[in-house]
Amino acid sequence: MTTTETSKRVETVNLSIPCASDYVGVVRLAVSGIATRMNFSIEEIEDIKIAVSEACTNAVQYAYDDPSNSRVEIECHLHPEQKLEIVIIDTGNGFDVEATAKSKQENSILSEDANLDDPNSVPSLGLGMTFIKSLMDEAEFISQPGKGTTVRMAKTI
Amino acid sequence: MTTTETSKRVETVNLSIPCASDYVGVVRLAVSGIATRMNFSIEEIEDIKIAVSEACTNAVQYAYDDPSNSRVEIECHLHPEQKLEIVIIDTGNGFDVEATAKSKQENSILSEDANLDDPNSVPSLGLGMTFIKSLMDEAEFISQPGKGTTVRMAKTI
Amino acid sequence: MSLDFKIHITTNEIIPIVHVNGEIDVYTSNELNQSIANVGEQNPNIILDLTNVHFIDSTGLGVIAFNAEKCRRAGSALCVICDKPQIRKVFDASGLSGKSVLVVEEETEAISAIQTRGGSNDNN
Amino acid sequence: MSLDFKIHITTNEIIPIVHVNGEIDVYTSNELNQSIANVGEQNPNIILDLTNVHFIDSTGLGVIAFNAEKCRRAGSALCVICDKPQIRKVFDASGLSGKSVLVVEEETEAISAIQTRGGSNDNN
Ligand SMILES: Nc1ncnc2c1ncn2[C@@H]1O[C@H](COP(=O)(O)OP(=O)(O)O)[C@@H](O)[C@H]1O
Ligand SMILES: Nc1ncnc2c1ncn2[C@@H]1O[C@H](COP(=O)(O)OP(=O)(O)O)[C@@H](O)[C@H]1O
Repeated sequence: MTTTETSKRVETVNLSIPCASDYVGVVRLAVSGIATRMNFSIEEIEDIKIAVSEACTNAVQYAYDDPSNSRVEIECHLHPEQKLEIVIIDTGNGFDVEATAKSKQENSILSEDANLDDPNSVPSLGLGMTFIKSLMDEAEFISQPGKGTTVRMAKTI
Repeated sequence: MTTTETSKRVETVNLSIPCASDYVGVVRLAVSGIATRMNFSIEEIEDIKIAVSEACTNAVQYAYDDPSNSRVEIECHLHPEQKLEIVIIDTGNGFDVEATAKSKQENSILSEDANLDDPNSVPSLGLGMTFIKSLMDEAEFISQPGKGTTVRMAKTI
Repeated sequence: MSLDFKIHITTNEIIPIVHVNGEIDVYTSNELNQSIANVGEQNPNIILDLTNVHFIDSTGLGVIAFNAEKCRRAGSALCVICDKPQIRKVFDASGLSGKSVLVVEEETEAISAIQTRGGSNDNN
Repeated sequence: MSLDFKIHITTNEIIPIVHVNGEIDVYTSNELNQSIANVGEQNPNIILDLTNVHFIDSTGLGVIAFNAEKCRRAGSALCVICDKPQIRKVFDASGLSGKSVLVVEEETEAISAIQTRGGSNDNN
């Protein structure tokens, strides 16, 4: 993990949280701790925190009809070539990744016909997946309807 | 987890780390995040961090002859009665809890005959288990020779 | 602790300022949305002070964009004070900074930006 | 970031000061031990500045106690500067504060404590 370690293997930290918004911040803290120890720069750590936050938020918001008994799994793989790979897994409804990528932002706040009347239901920006792709060096979305979604992302120092 | 949650159930966060000193700080960060969200006071959070650190450190230092392929599991159970229960589990050599409690500090730095000549081998203080017991409201050590050690601790707000 | 989240409201001249402390994410953004909505009931223009915010993601941006767009449609303005490069960067990456959301670095800038763009509260 | 760890050495008058930044635990205590050992080769007395340390556990205490006890046996002294109650509390709970380890709140106190207890470096 650091220069004092001679390990040339992938080391893994696993985290498993209830599928609830309360715990997304805990994941960010743990991941930022790992990234700090790997000696990522402050800017890189901020990028990683945002990307992880987006993926966990999506799992919390969209994966399950009833999230109350559901969980989100987070795997952090520390590669010896100073690459941090993070995998966020839910076993929820899944979604059509390609169709979503195409239609994104159509119902966004920023479109003129977005309905802003209900202050309790804020339309999303449709930026989550875009942020993950732009902030990380690698990003992959694998989703199967009824089986769940796996978001794999990685950044190298 | 907070007043906005109506859940009356135990919620669990699981963490699994390689058995290496690098990762003890990551566990502290994650646990302090959970404790902060539960609204523990700053002093209580410090106490919890120390207790968790002691248990993880013991697993890293003593549990395995060869820790390189070994892991430490950390379970955080958030009880609705504002109790945080933390369980640290290794599957290492185990030790005799009672005998150790009795003989503690015999080979400590503070004893007059402690050998301080080798700067690369600092004798331990024998304070880890004492700290866990004194800083947490509940502490339990379960160890089976050859099977491993489970340290269960809890603090209520 | 970085998971602490707090909001408090002050009023500078006639524009209320919503000061946020901590991280704006899926967990805290509801509270932020509620605070802005409450303030907005009394005042068309709003200043959002993110000086003490050290994390924001697209959920937080969504809440800010939602309220900024509501202000814009009503002919008023929401202005964000933000001096941290990493927070600023998120606004810029979203493409929001140019549109309904004004992002400035200081309170005085925020006041004059609102007075130019949103019109003063005196008009109501 | 709270996982950053740094050590730097300064010398006030004739007593070297080891300034530690970050968390002292099983991961970082080896580096601290090494730093103190290096400084100790040149100087019998050592001041350890923990003003910027926000976490310490029994592993960190062990390294400090080890070096303090070496100093004590050699007739010199190791003095810890620590103004944070939560760090101080750990020293007190360990029962070390009274024994080989001197714990004070300020650099001036540390210097006079060492000059009283450890004898000055001039004696060497
Ligand atoms: N883990 C997931 N499970 C189910 N659907 C998802 C998941 N992640 C993303 N989606 C779908 O993809 C859409 C786009 O997500 P994203 O780009 O993050 O934007 P936003 O979250 O702002 O809508 C979401 O609105 C949702 O329909
Ligand atoms: N997880 C563990 N696996 C094996 N042995 C352990 C474990 N935890 C503690 N021990 C044993 O108990 C002893 C006392 O531990 P502790 O009270 O933490 O003091 P210290 O770590 O300073 O020796 C250790 O020296 C070790 O022999």
